[in-house]
This record gives sequence, C-alpha cells and structure tokens, in this order.
Amino acid sequence: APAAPEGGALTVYAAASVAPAMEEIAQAFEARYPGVDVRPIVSDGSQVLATQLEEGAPADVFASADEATMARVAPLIHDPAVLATNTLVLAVPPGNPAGVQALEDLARPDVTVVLCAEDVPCGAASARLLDAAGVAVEPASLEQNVGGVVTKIAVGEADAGLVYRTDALRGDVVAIEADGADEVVNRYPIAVLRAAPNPEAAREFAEFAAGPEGRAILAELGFGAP
Amino acid sequence: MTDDRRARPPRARDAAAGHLPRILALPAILGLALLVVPLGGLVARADWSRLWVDVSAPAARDALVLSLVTGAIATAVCLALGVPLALLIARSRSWIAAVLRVLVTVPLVLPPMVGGVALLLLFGRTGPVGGWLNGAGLALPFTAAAVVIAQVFVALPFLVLAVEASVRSIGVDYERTAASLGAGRWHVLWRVTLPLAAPGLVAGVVLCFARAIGEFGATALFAGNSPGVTQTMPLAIYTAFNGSGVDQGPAVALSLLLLVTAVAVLLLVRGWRPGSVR
Amino acid sequence: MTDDRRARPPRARDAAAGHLPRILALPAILGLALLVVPLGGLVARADWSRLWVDVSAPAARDALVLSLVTGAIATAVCLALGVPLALLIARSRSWIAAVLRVLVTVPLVLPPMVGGVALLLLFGRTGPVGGWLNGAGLALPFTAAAVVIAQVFVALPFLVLAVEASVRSIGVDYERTAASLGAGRWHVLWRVTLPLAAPGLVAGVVLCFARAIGEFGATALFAGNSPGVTQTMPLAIYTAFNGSGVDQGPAVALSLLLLVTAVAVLLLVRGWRPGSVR
Amino acid sequence: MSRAVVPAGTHPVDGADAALEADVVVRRGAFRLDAALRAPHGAVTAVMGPSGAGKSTLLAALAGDVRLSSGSIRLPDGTVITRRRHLPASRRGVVLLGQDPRLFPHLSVRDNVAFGLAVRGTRKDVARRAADEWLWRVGLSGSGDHRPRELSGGQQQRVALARALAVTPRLLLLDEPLTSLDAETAADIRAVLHDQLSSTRTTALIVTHDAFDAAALARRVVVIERGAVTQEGAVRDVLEAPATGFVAAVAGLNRVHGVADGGAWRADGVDGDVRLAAASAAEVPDGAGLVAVFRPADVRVERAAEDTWTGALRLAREEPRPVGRWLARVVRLEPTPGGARVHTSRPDVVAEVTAAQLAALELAPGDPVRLALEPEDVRLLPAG
Amino acid sequence: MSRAVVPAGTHPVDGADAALEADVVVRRGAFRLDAALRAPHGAVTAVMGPSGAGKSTLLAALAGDVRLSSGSIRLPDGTVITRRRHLPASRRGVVLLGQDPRLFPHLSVRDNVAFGLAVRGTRKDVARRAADEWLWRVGLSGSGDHRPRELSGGQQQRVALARALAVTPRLLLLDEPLTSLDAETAADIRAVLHDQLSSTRTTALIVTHDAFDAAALARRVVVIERGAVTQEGAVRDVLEAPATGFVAAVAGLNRVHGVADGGAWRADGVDGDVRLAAASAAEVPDGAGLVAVFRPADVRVERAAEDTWTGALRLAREEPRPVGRWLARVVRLEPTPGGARVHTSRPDVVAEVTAAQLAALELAPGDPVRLALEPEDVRLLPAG
Ligand SMILES: Nc1ncnc2c1ncn2[C@@H]1O[C@H](COP(=O)(O)OP(=O)(O)OP(=O)(O)O)[C@@H](O)[C@H]1O
Ligand SMILES: Nc1ncnc2c1ncn2[C@@H]1O[C@H](COP(=O)(O)OP(=O)(O)OP(=O)(O)O)[C@@H](O)[C@H]1O
Ligand SMILES: [Mg+2]
Ligand SMILES: [Mg+2]
Repeated sequence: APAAPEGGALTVYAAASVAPAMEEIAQAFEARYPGVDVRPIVSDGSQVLATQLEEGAPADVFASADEATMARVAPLIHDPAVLATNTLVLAVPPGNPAGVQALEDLARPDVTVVLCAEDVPCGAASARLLDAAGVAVEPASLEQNVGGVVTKIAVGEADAGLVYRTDALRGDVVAIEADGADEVVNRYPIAVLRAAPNPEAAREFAEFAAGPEGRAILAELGFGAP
Repeated sequence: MTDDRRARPPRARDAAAGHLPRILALPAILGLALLVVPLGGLVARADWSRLWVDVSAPAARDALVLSLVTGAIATAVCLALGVPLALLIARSRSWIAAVLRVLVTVPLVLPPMVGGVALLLLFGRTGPVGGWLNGAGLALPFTAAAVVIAQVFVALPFLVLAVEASVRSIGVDYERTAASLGAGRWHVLWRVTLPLAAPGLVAGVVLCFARAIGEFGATALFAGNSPGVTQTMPLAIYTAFNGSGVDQGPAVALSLLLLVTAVAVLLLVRGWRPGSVR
Repeated sequence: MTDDRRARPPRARDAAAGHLPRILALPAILGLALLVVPLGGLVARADWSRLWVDVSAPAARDALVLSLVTGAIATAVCLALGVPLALLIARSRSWIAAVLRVLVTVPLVLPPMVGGVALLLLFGRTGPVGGWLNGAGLALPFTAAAVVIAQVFVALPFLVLAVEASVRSIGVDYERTAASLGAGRWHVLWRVTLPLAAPGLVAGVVLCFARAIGEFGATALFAGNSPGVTQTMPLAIYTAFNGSGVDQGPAVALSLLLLVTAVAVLLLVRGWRPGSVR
Repeated sequence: MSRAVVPAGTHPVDGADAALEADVVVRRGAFRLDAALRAPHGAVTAVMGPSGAGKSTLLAALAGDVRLSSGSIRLPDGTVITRRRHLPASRRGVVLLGQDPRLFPHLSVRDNVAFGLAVRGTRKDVARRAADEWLWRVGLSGSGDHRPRELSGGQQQRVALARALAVTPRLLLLDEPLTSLDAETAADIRAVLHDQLSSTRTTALIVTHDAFDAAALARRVVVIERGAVTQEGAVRDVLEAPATGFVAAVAGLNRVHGVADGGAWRADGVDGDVRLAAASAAEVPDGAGLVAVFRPADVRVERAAEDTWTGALRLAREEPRPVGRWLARVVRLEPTPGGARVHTSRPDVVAEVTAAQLAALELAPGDPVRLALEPEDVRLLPAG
Repeated sequence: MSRAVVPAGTHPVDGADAALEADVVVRRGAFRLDAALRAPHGAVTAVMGPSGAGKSTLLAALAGDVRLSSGSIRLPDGTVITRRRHLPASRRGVVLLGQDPRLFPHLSVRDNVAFGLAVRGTRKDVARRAADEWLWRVGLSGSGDHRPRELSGGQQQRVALARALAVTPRLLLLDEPLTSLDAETAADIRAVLHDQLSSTRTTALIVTHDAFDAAALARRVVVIERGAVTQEGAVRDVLEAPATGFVAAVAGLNRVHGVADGGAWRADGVDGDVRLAAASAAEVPDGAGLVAVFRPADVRVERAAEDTWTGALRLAREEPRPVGRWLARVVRLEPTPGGARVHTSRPDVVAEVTAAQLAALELAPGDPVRLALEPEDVRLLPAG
C-alpha cells in the first residue's frame, strides 16, 4: 500500500460536470486522511481550467470532462487515469409535451431541440450519436454547456435535447434512454500535475477517486464505470 | 496637463489645460496602460498566418453582421426608452429620482446569466408575457429579437445613467429660456435639452452600444446560440474558445475582428471623432 | 412629466418639470418595466423556503464578502486612475481626446472572457509583466489581487466615460474663476472641478462598482473560481447555476442576495440617496 | 408747488385699459413677493426697485417660470392664471429676457436670434434673414456665424435682446436689457428698443436701474421694494415726488424727513436746528410729517467761518439760525465728472459742486460747511 | 480755454511709478487686441470702451486666462510675462472679477466669499468670519448660508465683488463691478469699494461704462476702442476733452467735427452754414481740423419762425447767418427724468431741455428748431 500522505493542502481543479462528485469524494478522502485539507473544488469549463493550468495555476489534481482537454495539457501532467464514463440520454420537460420517445423524434419539425455546441464535449458526443443513428436534427440552439440545455428544457422552452445522464438526474427533466447511446461514451480522466505543490497527496487523491470509494460515489451520481 | 512651455503658433490659446495638476497625467497614463496593454498583448500573440482564415470564415461574418445589426437596434431601442427615462429621473424630485435610479442600477449588478434566466422566465413559452405572445403567434426565444431584448436589458442602465447625469448637470435654465420664447415641450427637447446633453448622450450611446455588442451571458441563455440566427460575436468567440484546443487562435482572431469593427463604429459616432465640438 | 394640476401645498414650486413633453413618461415607464419586471419575476419564482439556507451558506457569505471587498477596492482604484484619465481626455484638444476616448472604449467591447485571456497572457507566468513579477516572487493570477485587476479592467472604462462627459459639460469657466482667486491646481481640482462634476462622478462610481461586482468572465479566467479566495458572487452564482441542474434555486437565491446588497451599497453612495443635491 | 402735498401716489391704470392685470404672490425661501400691478395696453411700464426687491421674481411669475403661491394674473389675451391654473411658459405668449442673456451655447448667434421665430414655424430662410436684420439693428451684423461664447458681454446682451424682440410677443418682459452696455451703444439700443416697442405697440415691462432709461422708454413706472409695490405712476411724477428713499436715490434727489413747524419745515432727529422754507409747509398743521425733496445741485455749499467742526459748532450755537441755511459736516467727497458730490451728515444731504467751486472750497472729510437752499428749490411731500 | 488746444492726450504714467506695465497683443478669432497701458501704483485706473472693444480680453490677458500673442506684461512684483513665459492665473497674485459673477454653485454664499482666503491657507473659522464681515459690508449679512442661485442678480454681483475684495491682491481687476445694481445700492457699494481700495492701496483696473463710477473711483482712465488705446489720462481731463465720439458719449457731451474758419469754427459736411465762436479758434490756421465739444444742457433750443422744415430752410437762406446760432431739424425726442433730450441732425447735436421748456416748445420729430450756443460753453479741440 502506498504511504499515507503527510498532510497539507490539496487543490483540485475539476470540470463543472464532475465538480459535485469531486466535492463528495473530497469529503470521503478527508475522512480517510485527516491530515489532508482538500480545498474547495475549483470548477469551471474544462477549457478554462486548461488555460489556467497552462498559465501556472497552482493545482495538484485536474479532473477534466473529456480526454481531448486532458491531451491539451499533457506536458503539464503525469499519466492520466480514467475516472468515470457518462452516456447521453434524451431529456424532455416534465409531461413530455411533444411526445418525444426516441432519437428519431428529434428530427420532427414540430419539436424544438436544443443541443450542446459541437465544440464542448457533450456537443461532440451528441453529434456522434445522431450521426450513428442517421438522424438529421436542426437544433434551435447550440448551447455552450449542458446547463443551458437543461434550463431550456426545464422551463419548457425546448421540447427535447441530448444531455448526460448525470445532468438529467440532477434536474427537473425527464430522461429517456436513447438507442445506441452506450456506443458513444464520454470518459472523464483525472491526472496529477507535474508542478503539484503536494504531489504525494495528489497521487493519493487521484487513486482514491478512481478507486472503489470514489467509484461508488460517482456511480451514485449516475456516472458509469470506466 | 499638456505642456504649456512648448512653442506654439502665435495665436492666443485659452490657458484652459493649465488649471489642473500636471502630475495627474501619471495615474491617467497608468490607467490607460492598464486598458490598452493587455489588448496589445492579445494582438502580439495572434497567429497572423491563420488570422485571415479565421476572420473570413462565413460563420464569423454572420456573427459579426448579427452583432452589429442587433447591437445597433438595441442601441436605438435603448435611446428610445432610455432617454425618456433619464429625463424623467433627472427632472423628478430628489427622492423619487433616488428610487428610480436605484431601480435602474439594479440590473447592472446582476450577472447577465441570471438576467438571461429572468428574461426566459418572463418571455419564455410558459412565462406570463411569453405565453401571451405565444397566443398571438409570436415566439421570442431563439430569434434575433431575443438577442435584441437581452442586449437592451443589459445595456439600458448604462445609457440611462450617463444621460441622466448629463441632463441633471445642465439644469433647467436653458429650457426655461426656450419656453419663454414660446418653444413647446417637444421643441425644447429636440432643440435645447438633447443638444446640450450631447456629451452625456454620446457617452451613453457608446457605453450602451459597447455593452450590447459585448453582451454574452443573457443572450446565451435567453436567445440561445444558433449560428446565423442568434450567434453573436461574443457567443462565436466563446464557442471558438471552447473548441480551440491548445491555442486560442480563433477566439483571439474573432476578438480582434470585433475590436476593429467596434473602433470603426465608434469613430463614426459623432463626438468620438476628431474635430467634434468641445 | 409630473402632473401639474394636482393640488400642492401653497408654496412656489419652480415650474421645471413642465418643460418636457409629458408623453415621454410612456417610453420611460416601458423602459423601467423592461428593467424591473424580469427581476420581479425572478423574485416571484424564488423558493422562499430554501432561500435562507442558500443565502446563509458559508460559501455564499465568503463570496459576498469577497465581492464587496474586491468591488470596493476596484472602484477605489478606478477612481484613482480613471478620474485623472477622464480629466486628461476632457481637457485635451479634440483629436487627442477622440483617440483617447476610443482607446478607453475598446475594452468595453471585448467579451470579458477574452479580456481575461488578455490579462492572463500579460500577467501570467509566461507573460511579459507576469514573468517579471514572478521573478520578484509575486504571482498575481489566481489571487484576490487578480480579481481586483480583472474588475478594474472591465469597470474602468465606465467610470472614465461617465466622468469625462460630465467634466466636459462643466467647461473651464469656474476653474478659471478659481485660479484667478489664487487657487492652485490641486485646490481647483478638489474644490471646484470634482464637486461640480459630482453628478457624473456619482454616475461613474455607480456604473463602475456595479460592473465590478457583477464581473464574471474576466475574473473566471484570470483569477479562477476558487471558493474563498477568488470566487466572487457572480462565480458562485455561475457555479450554483451549473451545479444545480433545473431548479435555479441556489443561483436565484444568490442573485437576490447580490441585488439586495448592491442596492444597500448604492443607497449609501451620496447622490443615489433621497435628499441629495439637485 | 401745489402738487407737493398731493404726491404721485399709487394711481393704478384703469382696469379696462390694462393689458396685464397681475396680483402676484410668490414665496421663494424666506422671501415673499406680494405685488399687484396693471400694465397699460401697448405701452411700456418700467419696474424699478432695489437689488433683491423681487423684480426678477415678478417677471418670472408673469412669464410662467415660477408658480404663484396665490393671487392671479390676467394676460393680454384674457387668460387668467392662478396657483391651481398654471399655464406653461411656452403657452403664455409672454417673452422674457432674463437678467442673464443665457444664449443657447450650441447654436450660432444667428440661430439664437431666429430661435423664437423657428418656434413659431417661420420658414428657415425667412427666420434667418429676419435674424440677420435684427443683428444689424443691434449693431452686430457680421456676428451671425459666431458662437455666443465668442462674443463680449455687451454683445451677448444685445443678441439676447434681439432674440426677445424678434418674436413680437403680446407681452414682453425685459430684465435690465441695457445693463453692461456703454453709453454710446446703450443710446443706440435704447432707440432701437423704443422704435420697436412703439411701432409694434407691444405691451412691455422693463426692469431698469436707470432713471434715464425709465424716462426714455416707459410711460409708467412701478417701484417694488422688499417684495411690495411702494410707488406707481407716470415716470416723471414718481421721480419728482419720490415716496421712498430708494426712489429719491434713483431720481438723484435728496429726501429728508421732517415735520411742519410754524410755516416752515424742520428736519427730524437732528439737534442742530435745520429748517427749510417752502410755500406748501404753511398748508399743513404743525407737527405733521413732511419730507423735503431737493436736488443736490441746488444745495449751495460755503465754507464755515471756523475751520474745525467743534469750533464751527460753538459759533453756530451763538449765531442766529436762519431758515434755509444750516451747518453740516462733510462725511465724504465723491468726485464726479464735473466736480464732486459732497456727502454731509445731520441730516444726510448730498450737495453737488462744480470743479471750480470744489477747488475754491478746499474741502476734506470732517470739515464743517454751511449749506443753503432756496425755498423754490424745495418740494415738500407728506411723509408716507 | 487755453487747455482746449492742448488736449488730455496719451500721457502715460511714468514707468517708475507704474505697478503694472502691459503691452498686450491678443488675437481671438478675427479680433485683435493691441493695447499698451501702465497703471500707477496703489491707485485705481478705469478702463472704458464700447461694447466689444476688448476690455474683458485685456483683463483676461492680465489675469492669465488668455495667453499673449505677443507683447509683455510686467506685474507689480516685477514678474514679466510674455507669449513664451506664461504664468498660470493662480500664481500671478492678480484677482479678476469677471463680467459674469460666476459664483461657485456648489458652495454657500459664505464659502464663496471665503474661497480666496481658504486658498491662501487662512484658518477656516477666520476665513468664515472675514466672509461674514464682507457680506455685511456689501449689504448681504444673513445671506451667508444661501446658495448663489437663491440670490438675485444684483446680490450675486455683490457677492462676487466681496469674494474678489476679500483677498486683497497685489493687482485687482474688476470687470463692471457695479453693473446691475440700483442707484442706492450702487452708491453704497461704490463707497465700500472706494474705502477698501484706498485703505489697502490696491492697484486696480476697473472696467466701467459709467463716467460717474470712473470719476468716483479712479484717478486715471484708459479708453480702448476696437482693440486699441485711443485716449488715456486723468479721468476729468479725458472726460472734458474727449478725443473720440465714444468718450464724448460717455461724458455726455456733443462732439462735432469742423474746421477753423476765419477765427471761428465751422461744422464739417453740413450745407447749412453752422459756425461757432470760441476763443481758441483764432489760434489755429484756417482749414485746420477742430472738434467742437459742448454740453447738451448748454444748447438753447428755440422754435424756428416757420413751422415746417422746408419753410424754415427757405427763410434761413435769406436770413443772416449769425455765429453760434443755426437751424436744425428735430430727429428724435427722448424724454429724460427732468425734461427731454432733443436729437437734431446736420450736424448731429443733442440739446437738453427742461420739462417746462419742452412744454413751451411743443416739439415733434421733423420740426425745425433754432439752436444757439454761447462761445464760453464751447471747447475746441484739435481733430485727432
Ligand atoms: N473666444 C473668442 N473667440 C473669438 N472672438 C472673441 C472671443 N472672445 C471675445 N471675442 C471678440 O473679442 C472682442 C472683444 O471682446 P471683449 O469681451 O474683450 O469686449 P469688451 O470690451 O469686454 O466688451 P463688453 O463691454 O461688451 O463686455 C469682441 O468683438 C468679441 O467678439
Ligand atoms: N430660488 C430662490 N430661493 C430662495 N430665495 C430666492 C430664490 N430666488 C430669489 N430669491 C430671493 O428673492 C429675492 C428677490 O429676488 P429677485 O431676483 O426677484 O430680485 P431683483 O429685484 O430682481 O434684484 P436684482 O435687481 O438684484 O436683480 C432676493 O432676496 C433673493 O434672495
Ligand atoms: Mg433681478
Ligand atoms: Mg467685457
């Protein structure tokens, strides 16, 4: 077993979508290693965090929402590990006013669809899923993040959209399984920074998060296993 | 603040600049540097080889046109609604004016994203105004009109506050003179009050336009991000930023495009131009 | 604009309000409604049972205190740098003034996020200023100082433009009178120019403070979203918004907290308060 | 002299003939204006009064810049304005030229003059031509393209006057229109003003501090002091029989309080017995208050027999005290273009001497002098 | 009359005695001021001139509000200012009271008066007490807490004067300080001004349009017309021998151009032969330009034998033409407080008649009148 970390503070940068999970993992981690003080999770879009890391942000651990972003900061990190996976679901407002049942319904002209922009991870995944299903969708809006999609569906502005299972679970939308969604899997990598001020605790935290305790917490929040 | 000792053409110059401490030039230049140098850095880092490609992409052009058009319309709407509001505040008794001013200022403080949610709740399909409009066959969200509304919502306070301060400074004496020469209220407004408030109006329009075409949060939420329809420059820049990978090339390129266009527009606004009235 | 026909106490009132068209009250009220009604909707939708819990969370309190402190410091810095800059512009010849005004306006147009990138490029580890500061053992980004810098960067133009318009409107006649009574440049500045520019100064401070505590994009990038250190209210709201999924309860609650605090602060600013000078 | 005891009192204009009938009560801070006046149709009425008396406030109330606290105003067109029925300035048909020229800084001088015409819908080129003609009339042709701030104070004043005259209103209110003009220009402008007002038969109120302006331009004068009308009547009547010290000062007259005393007039509150003879003093009972009015130039000044005030006083006590001659002390000597004004005390009397007399007298403040006054130069008025 | 042909010319003050020596050239748009003047130490110099002549510009240049285009200014402390060596207004020790009172609107009246003292580091309570005393001196005690906009025009003017006087500067420049004050207040303020200036021996320049103010307050006068000095000298000398029409107007004199003609004076450019007798006319050769100066009150007015102008003219042609009497036509009658001014043409002469004379004459514009003038009332000056 690896040596228990001496203690000290630990700074975790986590993409917005995994930040709530990281918060819980951090609490469990602190319970296990009372000497370590995990600072409140710093969360933002993966790209923002990556930019900040490039400019020398003092982080120990970085949990990204996709592998592309992790690849972007590759020179700054030790080898990443996959923390969790996520799959897309169809999200509709409560009551499903447009009667959306399957991916094909998104192509109906009377259904207002919002998707993530292709540049953000959920948007890329949505595009792949729709391509695979051969469904051509004309979205009303390409949101900058999942929050935008969920909000528009929740207030009834849009009739349907594609979001991650974890996001659908958290909010006031109804999730409908989409065929072929399990083919398009998004992986959440976690890595320790080379410049980590507290490398031992960082390594331990990354392993803890990817380990059984971390995975249990992630599963509870709807994430899939790697 | 300017150097009084330099030789000048032999023409009397009012010794106006001489009444303020010259050392103020120091913080002034520091402030200017703080605003300008980061932009310089941005320009320096730009990838000039790819710049043209990024800037001339159809999506960029669409976004720019949309931004300019919606920004101009929003500014016009702000003028139409904001100038009367500013006049109302400037000419109200002090406590009414104070209350109105606070009401106008509050939306400034709100993060635009929350403003977007508020607009969505009001004008959305299920909102009180939106439901009513829907009944009339009008849907605002996901349209360019929504972009304008979002921009007006965030930019209006700037115009109102700038114009109000200016109108208040002018006082009512010239209006009285005009009225006693027989000028009706509209004549007074157009020929006296507004021309005299010109510096504040110009400042207000510039603040308003700049804020409108820079608006991001409320637009993203209320109008969405549909290229060609509601994707304004800031949304395009944000999208580019998210998709950029290692270098922020496209985002920087689009930002520079926005900057250059904005400068061009500002230079066309009377008063921001050399040779304008003092 | 007020109703002249209402019975009043038998005291002469200057017939000031009477010089502007009354119908202007219509667009004025429409404008006011556009600003206020969405906020009303937000308040109406707020989940009052959970509101107190959200608002009294330590993270919320930390964010609020940080916002107020950094906002106040940023406003002070803006005053120190922006008022001299405004005076410089107002008293320059017209073409220099035009150039300076455009330079000051440009950062307004920039989406704040890009501003954040620019600041990061300048003050970051690899940036020209940042590298030099790093050598001196000072790292700005990801500290509370970075929050202040980001806020100054986005808020300064508002102060400068509002004050400049006001100072320009005043002209130099009173300064001349003061100078010919023997007042030196500093005395003229403190006792004449600034008091006379008070409406513009107050408007500028309010715009500046509101913009500073509402600032989100540049702060998020340049200072980061580190709770307790750099997480200001807008970032907290953003985090709550992203983390909360559908019900924007915590985000709305925090927004209302920010609004109420901002109103309280604004009411403390002289001139925004009932009974102030007209 | 018979007019003396029946002074030009407060003879208002007949209601039927009045273009303007105003009973104005306005409160401004601690100041209260309560003045009733009538202005005859098509004629000029001068408004005079000390600084801060309420003249500008009166004009502001008539023009509609200030609301009435009570009272009423009947305008030339019959409209009646009261506290509750306030008519905005722009709809009164009243043009006010305020004390401050207040030219619109954003308009050229020409457009300033044309402003009132433009308001009335006059075609632009017609209005501009009219403005240019007005500028010519006030001696400023060629300044049309200037900005107001490029003009001198007196030039601005003239532009403001041209702007007010150009609109030929029903009622014109001019607040010190000739102030800050030199004698030559003032004479020209006075002529322009007189021609314009009489040719258009404009009803006008002119605030002025100058008795010559009042006499040259106005038929009647209304004197306002401390917010109230103290005298009113034909200009010359009022100036000849000043009811107050202010009017006497305006008319350039001495005005000394006293009482009737055995067919003569005796000064009040002066221990040295100062008596003046005048025909009318015999008509009133002894002890009745009388005011003696006389011109400074009519007072003869002679050196007293003694050089010092105390010496002169001693001598005077022994001397007989003739009527119309008294011993006075020089308080101040004020040079005038033609000589000097000798200010004396007990009672306060000003005498005017020529340069030659002044040289002969060799006066200095503190010196005793003998003043003399002929009965026919004294006018006695009942004390108000 | 010997002074007549040696008029009060441009006798500058001795350089040694001069507190201020200025040779000011300033261009403002199309206007060019080019004036050299010296002001004696500790005395008041009046500056007079028509509207727009450049008086305020001169004062602005002296105070430092406007830069010199060329020339130089030597201040009382010896500092020399030129185009290149501009000293800011605040460091000149020169206080300027401009034509516009320009009270600071954000300060109370008291703080306005105390402003100059506060600048000089006077303790706050001392400055306020001094301000209150000054307000009392200008008749405004009790107004200290008011805002300037709550004061009347004349009251503002007095506050501005108090503010300027309160600082007792080395050089004081007053631009029409007594304008817009009534006769009574003006007299009081003139006395205050005179006392203050003479007791502190302040070197002062006062712009005024009033000959009485100039005589009462100033030792010397400088006349500026169209940007240049046209006359300069002791006040009375200048007013008695006006070198230009403007000065004559200020002095209230007629000034008519003519030539010496056989021991008498003959008017220029007038077909009806107008001749005046005067002792000094004999001293100059025939044909030399001479200006006749005389007072309007000295001109006797008689009705012409014929009632109409043409009839009178016919008659006049047959009559002998006596020296000192001529036929003139009434152009305009201007009422004055004591009678009227009769404006006549060819040559332009103004005659002053009393009310009684006026009633007897029954004049109307267009009427012919006979004017007469005694030789001793005429002063002849060489034409400038
Ligand atoms: N800023 C300016 N630009 C152009 N011309 C100017 C400017 N200021 C003044 N002038 C011109 O200079 C001339 C002199 O003005 P100034 O104010 O000195 O006259 P003044 O003698 O004080 O007259 P007044 O008795 O009317 O006050 C005027 O003809 C005026 O039009
Ligand atoms: N806004 C105001 N608030 C309070 N008092 C005022 C206000 N305006 C004027 N007053 C007072 O009213 C009085 C009359 O002022 P007004 O201007 O009518 O005087 P005026 O007769 O025109 O004097 P002047 O000859 O000096 O112009 C003054 O004593 C002044 O102090
Ligand atoms: Mg007045
Ligand atoms: Mg002047």
